[in-house]
Amino acid sequence: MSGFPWLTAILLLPAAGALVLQLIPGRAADLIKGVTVVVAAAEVVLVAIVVYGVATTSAIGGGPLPMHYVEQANWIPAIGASYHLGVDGVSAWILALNAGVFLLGALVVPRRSTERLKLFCGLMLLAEAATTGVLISLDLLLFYVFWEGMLIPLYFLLAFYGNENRGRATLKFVIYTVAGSLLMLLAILYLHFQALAGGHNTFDLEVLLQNPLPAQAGVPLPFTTIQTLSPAMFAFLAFALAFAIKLPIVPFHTWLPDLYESAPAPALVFFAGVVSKMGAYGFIRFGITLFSGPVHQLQPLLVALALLSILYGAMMALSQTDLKRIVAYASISHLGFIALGIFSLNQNGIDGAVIQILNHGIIIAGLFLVVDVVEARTGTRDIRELGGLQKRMPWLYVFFLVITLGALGLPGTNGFVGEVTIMLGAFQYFWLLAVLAGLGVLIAAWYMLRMHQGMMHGPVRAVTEKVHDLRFREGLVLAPLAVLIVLLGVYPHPVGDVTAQAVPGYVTLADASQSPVAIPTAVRYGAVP
Amino acid sequence: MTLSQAMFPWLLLTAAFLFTLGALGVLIRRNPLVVFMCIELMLNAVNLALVGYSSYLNSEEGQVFAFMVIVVAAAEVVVGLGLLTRVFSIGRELDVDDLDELKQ
Amino acid sequence: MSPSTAALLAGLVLLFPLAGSALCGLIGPVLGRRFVNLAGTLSIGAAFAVTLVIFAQVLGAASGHQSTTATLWNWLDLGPGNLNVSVDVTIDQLSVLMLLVITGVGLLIHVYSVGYMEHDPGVARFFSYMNFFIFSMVLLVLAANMIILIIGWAAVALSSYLLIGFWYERESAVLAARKAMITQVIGDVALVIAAILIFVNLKSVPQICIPPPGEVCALQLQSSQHLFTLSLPQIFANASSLGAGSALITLICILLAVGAFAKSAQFPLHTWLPDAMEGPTPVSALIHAATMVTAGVYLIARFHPLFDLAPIASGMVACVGMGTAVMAGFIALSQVDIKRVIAYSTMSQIGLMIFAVGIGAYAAGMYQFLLHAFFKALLFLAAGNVIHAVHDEQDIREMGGLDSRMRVTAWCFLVGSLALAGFLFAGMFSKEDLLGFGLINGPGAPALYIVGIVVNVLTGLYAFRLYGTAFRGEPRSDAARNAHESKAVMLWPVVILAGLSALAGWILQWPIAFGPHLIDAFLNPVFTSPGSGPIAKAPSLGLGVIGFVIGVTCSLIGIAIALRIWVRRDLDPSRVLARPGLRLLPRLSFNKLYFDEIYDALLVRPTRALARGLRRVGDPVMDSWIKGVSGVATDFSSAFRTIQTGLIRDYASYMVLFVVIFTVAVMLAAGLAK
Amino acid sequence: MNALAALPLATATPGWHDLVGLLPELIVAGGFLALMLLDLVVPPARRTWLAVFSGAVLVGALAVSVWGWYDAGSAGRSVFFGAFAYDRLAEFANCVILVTTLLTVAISPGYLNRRRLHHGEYYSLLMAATVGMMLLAGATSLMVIFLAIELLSISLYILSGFSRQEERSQEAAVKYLLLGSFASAFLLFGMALVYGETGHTQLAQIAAAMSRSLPVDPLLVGGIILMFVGLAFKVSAAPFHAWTPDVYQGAPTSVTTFMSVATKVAAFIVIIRLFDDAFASYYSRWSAVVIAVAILSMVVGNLAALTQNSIKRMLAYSGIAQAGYILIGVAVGVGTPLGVQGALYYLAAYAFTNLGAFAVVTVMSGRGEDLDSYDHLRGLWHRRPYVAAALAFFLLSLAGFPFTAGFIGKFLVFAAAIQAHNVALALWGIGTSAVSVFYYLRVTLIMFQRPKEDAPAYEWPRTGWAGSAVLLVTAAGTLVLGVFVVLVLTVASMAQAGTLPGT
Repeated sequence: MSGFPWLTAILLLPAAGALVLQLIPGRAADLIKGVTVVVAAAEVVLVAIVVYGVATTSAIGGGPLPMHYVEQANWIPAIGASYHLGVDGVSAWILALNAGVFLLGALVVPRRSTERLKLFCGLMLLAEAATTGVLISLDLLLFYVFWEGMLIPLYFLLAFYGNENRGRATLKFVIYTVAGSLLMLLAILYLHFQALAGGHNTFDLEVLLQNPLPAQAGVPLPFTTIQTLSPAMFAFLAFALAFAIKLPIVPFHTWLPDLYESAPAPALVFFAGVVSKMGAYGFIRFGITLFSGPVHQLQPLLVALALLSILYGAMMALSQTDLKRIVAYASISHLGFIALGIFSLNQNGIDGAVIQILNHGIIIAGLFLVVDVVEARTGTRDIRELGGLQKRMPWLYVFFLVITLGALGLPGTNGFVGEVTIMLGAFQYFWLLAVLAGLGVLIAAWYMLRMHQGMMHGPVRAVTEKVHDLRFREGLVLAPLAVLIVLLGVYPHPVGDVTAQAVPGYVTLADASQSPVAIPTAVRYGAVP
Repeated sequence: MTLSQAMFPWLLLTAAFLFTLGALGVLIRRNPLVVFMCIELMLNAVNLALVGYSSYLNSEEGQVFAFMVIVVAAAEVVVGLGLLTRVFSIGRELDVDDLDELKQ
Repeated sequence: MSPSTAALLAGLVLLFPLAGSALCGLIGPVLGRRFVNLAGTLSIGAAFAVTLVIFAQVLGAASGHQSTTATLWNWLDLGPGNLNVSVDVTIDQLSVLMLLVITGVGLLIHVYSVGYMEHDPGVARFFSYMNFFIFSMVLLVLAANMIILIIGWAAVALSSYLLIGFWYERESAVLAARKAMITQVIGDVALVIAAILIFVNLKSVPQICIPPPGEVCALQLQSSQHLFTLSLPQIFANASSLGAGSALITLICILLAVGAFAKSAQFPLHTWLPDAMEGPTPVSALIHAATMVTAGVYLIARFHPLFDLAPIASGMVACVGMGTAVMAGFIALSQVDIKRVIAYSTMSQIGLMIFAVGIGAYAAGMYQFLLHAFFKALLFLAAGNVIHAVHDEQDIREMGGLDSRMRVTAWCFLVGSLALAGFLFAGMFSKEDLLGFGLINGPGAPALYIVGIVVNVLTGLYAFRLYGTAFRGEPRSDAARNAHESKAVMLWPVVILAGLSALAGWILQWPIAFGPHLIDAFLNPVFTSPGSGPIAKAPSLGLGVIGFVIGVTCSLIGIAIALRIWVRRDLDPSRVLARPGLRLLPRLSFNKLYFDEIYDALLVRPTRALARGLRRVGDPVMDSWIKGVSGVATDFSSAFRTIQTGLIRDYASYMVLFVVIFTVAVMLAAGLAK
Repeated sequence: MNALAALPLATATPGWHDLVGLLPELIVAGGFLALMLLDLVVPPARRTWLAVFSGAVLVGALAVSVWGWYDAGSAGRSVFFGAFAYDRLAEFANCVILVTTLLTVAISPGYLNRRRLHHGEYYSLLMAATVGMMLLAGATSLMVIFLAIELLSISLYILSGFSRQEERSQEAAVKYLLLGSFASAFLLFGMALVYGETGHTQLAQIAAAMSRSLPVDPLLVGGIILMFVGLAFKVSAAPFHAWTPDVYQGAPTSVTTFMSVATKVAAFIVIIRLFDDAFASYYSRWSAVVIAVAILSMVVGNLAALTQNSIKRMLAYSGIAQAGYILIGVAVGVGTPLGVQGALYYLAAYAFTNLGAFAVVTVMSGRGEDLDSYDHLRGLWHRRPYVAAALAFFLLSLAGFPFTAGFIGKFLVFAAAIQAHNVALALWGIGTSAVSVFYYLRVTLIMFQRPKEDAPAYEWPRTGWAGSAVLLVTAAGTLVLGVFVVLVLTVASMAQAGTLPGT
């Protein structure tokens, strides 16, 4: 952890890569893709160094959330906004996932068939820079800028590439997201001025955490004695809405299936892989830490919504016939697990959520790649027209099998690690949650097998008659995912270890106020011999 | 040449009345030239108020202001008439309601 | 055995099948059939060899030191008080016994498969899956941590899924595989919830430390504290902290039992097993008869410290086991698919094992497991020979008269049938042993024993119905007429298994056919330590003799009736069944008591309908507010466009209107303020 | 004569230091006169030289304005006996206005040539309007304000009707003329009332009189409101906006470009000077009206823009909405310096962004007429990717996405609203912003679409180096203002701190 600004480096590297791309003539497709891959790979290396550093060194700073690799500089001194970066156990692996899925996206960009390849690659690298910024910002305004700025490259990627319905779907996504995040901006401003009133002209998360919001009651509504919600509650709701839309939690999910259906595969790989995880990350880093009071008050509602996501997503996945829509709803269901873990507000739950963020990123990227390969070969995504691919594409079958198993959370795959930890956390909050989440796992097995078998098994159909197996290059992309799914299933310790370093800090912050829901002492965690 | 204190409110009311009259003319009349004259009427109502105030307050600024308004009004008329003659060139009825190609 | 030795041996026995699986799966298709056959069987052979070493080690270990737990690596450690799992393996008598069967019988079946799969193009895939199954099963029995056990549990389910759906172009196989997998996931979820319950509730049991003379206690556990562990030895050592007979431990045990039922195809999670016969026959022999389906029995036996403390759950287990035994026996009576008959017999036999472990006769249950593995593998492999011989015909109505055409197979099948029915050979010992326990143990004893007697009769009936229909009489199809004996590689395993079925019981129980046996003595330390003894009391010798005689007699009755009906054909069951009260029975039996239909109507269809309904309603409703907002916005927008008339006079009037409003309002406010 | 003697006006004559305060305006005014003469000697084919000359004049004025920023110092000074302010606010405004004019001049020759409108008086009129705007920005006397407004308005009336053969242009000019004069009358009546009730035409004295005149004088309040109405017309705030879409659509696009930005900047500067400074003591009286107008502007502008299908009209409505956002800063600006700073920042951001957006429409306009319907943008992305990307970027900025100037502008005014405990106002802003995303992005989507197979693709003209440069500068400006906030925010806060008359 020498003086080198590692985080600035990982933030700027993709952006610089995007600039370098502009110097290359548009016709040199190989070079463009090569440079993109090299930049993305270099980013992976840098992030790996950072993650290694987080895993092996102790955090600095006596604040409520100890950070690594902290960088701090003025940004807009007049209003106290600062360029404050840092990484901790929660963000480290998500950062790694981020770098990984973008590398994957860079690898799978079809070199020949992508119109304006340079633009695509450039936008992708910009999106990577923005998501990286979201993950390492410790200043609320900086975070917001990256959070919202992320939409710009994504918007262009999704609006310009993809199928004919992309325009409407993308617009829906962007407006939905913007509406949510603008309210968050108001809440950020509210926090800022509360701090300002207390003598801190700041947007800095650490300072805000050390100066918790004063407990203000709501004001009575005009002509009545009914109190409005407290300002802190309003602020939390604003944050929660932004994160819930991005995550998404049912009923704020309706943008997702349409978007996933229309988006191109390379964009989906990192969109589904990491962008939708930003909502979960936001909940952990900002939602539960800044608003421990409101989050505890709303905890029953939040877990109920998370559970609704799990079950609703699963049921919807069961009834779809379009592969991408199945995966999209499956994703909603899985993200519900992540939300459930977070809202359990205990160590197991949040640990599990972080682990699941990483694992689900890997799985969903794999699923979309498989769907893309199949669609490219057969020209259809309708599960009713597919079948018998195992005979024609044995290698695809192998990878897809592993990915499917990860998606249905089979013990021994990485999907299980997160799910079981989340279920444990949810159980510690309220036992029924774990049971109902188990129901979600069960339906997951059903719809994943329905999809997997529908594509792979049965007699060879007309559209699958003349397909050829994976090319070496495609296999090279899918193989690491499959390997990771198994590897992180049998040896999740490195992930858990890094995560568990940081999570107690978050739990402490979230627990700062008393929970109104009494948890039997038997299931609370306690001292250990 | 100070105005008597008692008369001043009436002067102001007169100005306001003329101003309202002008405004109503703009709203009601369809001939662009008449509309233009109504605007001139409004400006002159303002002039009346300015001069009245000037006298009432015993301050010359109002009178200077009124001169400015007169000059500007003249300039406006020059430009305005030029534009109007071009738009409502020969053979076309003089009606502001005809100018509705740009809408919604 | 030191932990490092244990770790090494366990690692080896895990590694060989896994390596075999990887080799067969990844490079097998390239290197060809010969390589696959070698790699696939040798890996299991190596595992069997290592298992023998382990067996020797355990036998040679000093009394009280036969159980060794070793840690392979740290799986997940989320800090004190949170999920904390390491990959632990336990080697003790119970796991060794399981290992012996898994690798031993597994080896035979692998050898047999070389012949059986001779012409199948997917042989590499087949051996890869089979090896992976052995690996999973080994992991399951070695696991000393609940999470690891669940991983093994699921891996077993996975290999079962893969092998059932091996012939993936057959729609029925695909559906059967899915059904099996989903049922297994139910069990997985139950186990996970049980694990969570244990994790959050397990406390250390306060130990009173009596220091040996001249020493002091190293660790003084004064009060009971939460342990937050899923390590099996710790769970068992502190099981009493969950509260003997409490609702909590009952719930945990019921959940564990649900997991066991899913795996062991017990009511109500039994419907997948008959369908699983879609897989190749060696698979049925290995997975759906000898090993996997008995994992439920192993699970309950392994968790006996908990079940000992939960009499209600145990009683439920016993009842379900016996109930399944009767039900499956009843259904087996009228099935016509040779493999399905054997599958139902498996279900029935495992029901008995479950009954045994439910009443606390763990060793008896494991004894039945061991012997059942021999004779059921034998039956399946022999059936496989038959199927092979009659060109993949599985309907026994199309067979007949095979005894003269496939002499060795027929003899072996006869041995298996006798062992199954419980006369002379294997089944006689183990079944009567566990039924003997049923005489004085279990809920409402000897009520379940009496049911068990009925099961004996049923077993005799269906076993010899099968034998009689398939092997005796005249051939009923050309395929059967032209059948001929299988070749050596498929014959030898059958013969060996026949030998084992015939002799194992006699050896293990020498010299008398009832009472204590070697398995009992071998496993006893496992089930008596730590602290909790077996709750099943052994029957007295006299009672044992009576029970034995009654049991064997009933089996013989069943056999005799079966022989009269299906071999000598001088008894026509249809006359009896034509009676009004009994008319329904054949239909019920043939249609498997309509379980599939009931589940379909109660669970599958409603869920599908709900999903379809949600698809139609859910998203549109949740989207409706967006539509509403955009609709309102568009309406407003149109309204604004409408008032944008393009007329100067209109624009001016808007200005005037608002000037008046603003000015008057503000001036009034100001005037009022003054 | 006694009365005359009492006036400070009569006792002194303007000196050199007064002229220095007016130097940039004088330079541009000189340019205006010179251009009228030059037009007579420059051959029609060489009219681009006029543009070059105008550019040189503007650059000179810009340089002087920058020098003036330092010369005026943080406190600024009053010149011409309080009639004109030589302060940082004025210089800030000068810079923005001059840059706007400069960029407009840069894109004009190409556009005018294509439209066959290249007449010499275009540049002189542009200069005249610029002088009016600059004067307006510095005016601290009611008379100067009025004169400046009329100077810029009359020039713009003519410019709006500059396309003499085109009916739309003529109609726009007449509408602008009649409605503009009508609004001027209200402004004037308001001025008369303010003058009458305070006895002064200079802001410093008016402010002093106002703080003495409490309790409230209803006529004075009425005057303030009427003045606000007149100025709100100029910044095209609802409900005094109705002329905006029609005029913006009808006027030649380069003129629209210019007036949509520069007029608004100048008029807002004077609104800030008047309301957040001179009339500050009557804050409680006028704030409700300003807030109402702000909200109406945001709602009407954004909602009406939703269903437009001409980019010029859409940008006009968007301009109405943007005026609403800036008015948030004005409405809370008294006692909340951040409000004024935010408004100033917003103005700078808006100048670059909106100018850029209109510049795209200008450089892409057709030969005979302005092809401004959305259909004419379809597929632009595929033919002119950089132009389309630039337009998309400007639209994103208008929508308020981060990394663009528009975001920081919105952020600052919302922040000011919250700091002033007016959360409701911020919520209105947030809600309408969310709506606005729809129509801005809709345009970008249309650009991304492929041209229909059957319809012949519209041939967009070449951008030209001047057009490219303008787009580059505006895009860079939008980006810089969106990322390196500190630069302009410091400038804005310094401008706000030294505002004359400074009550």
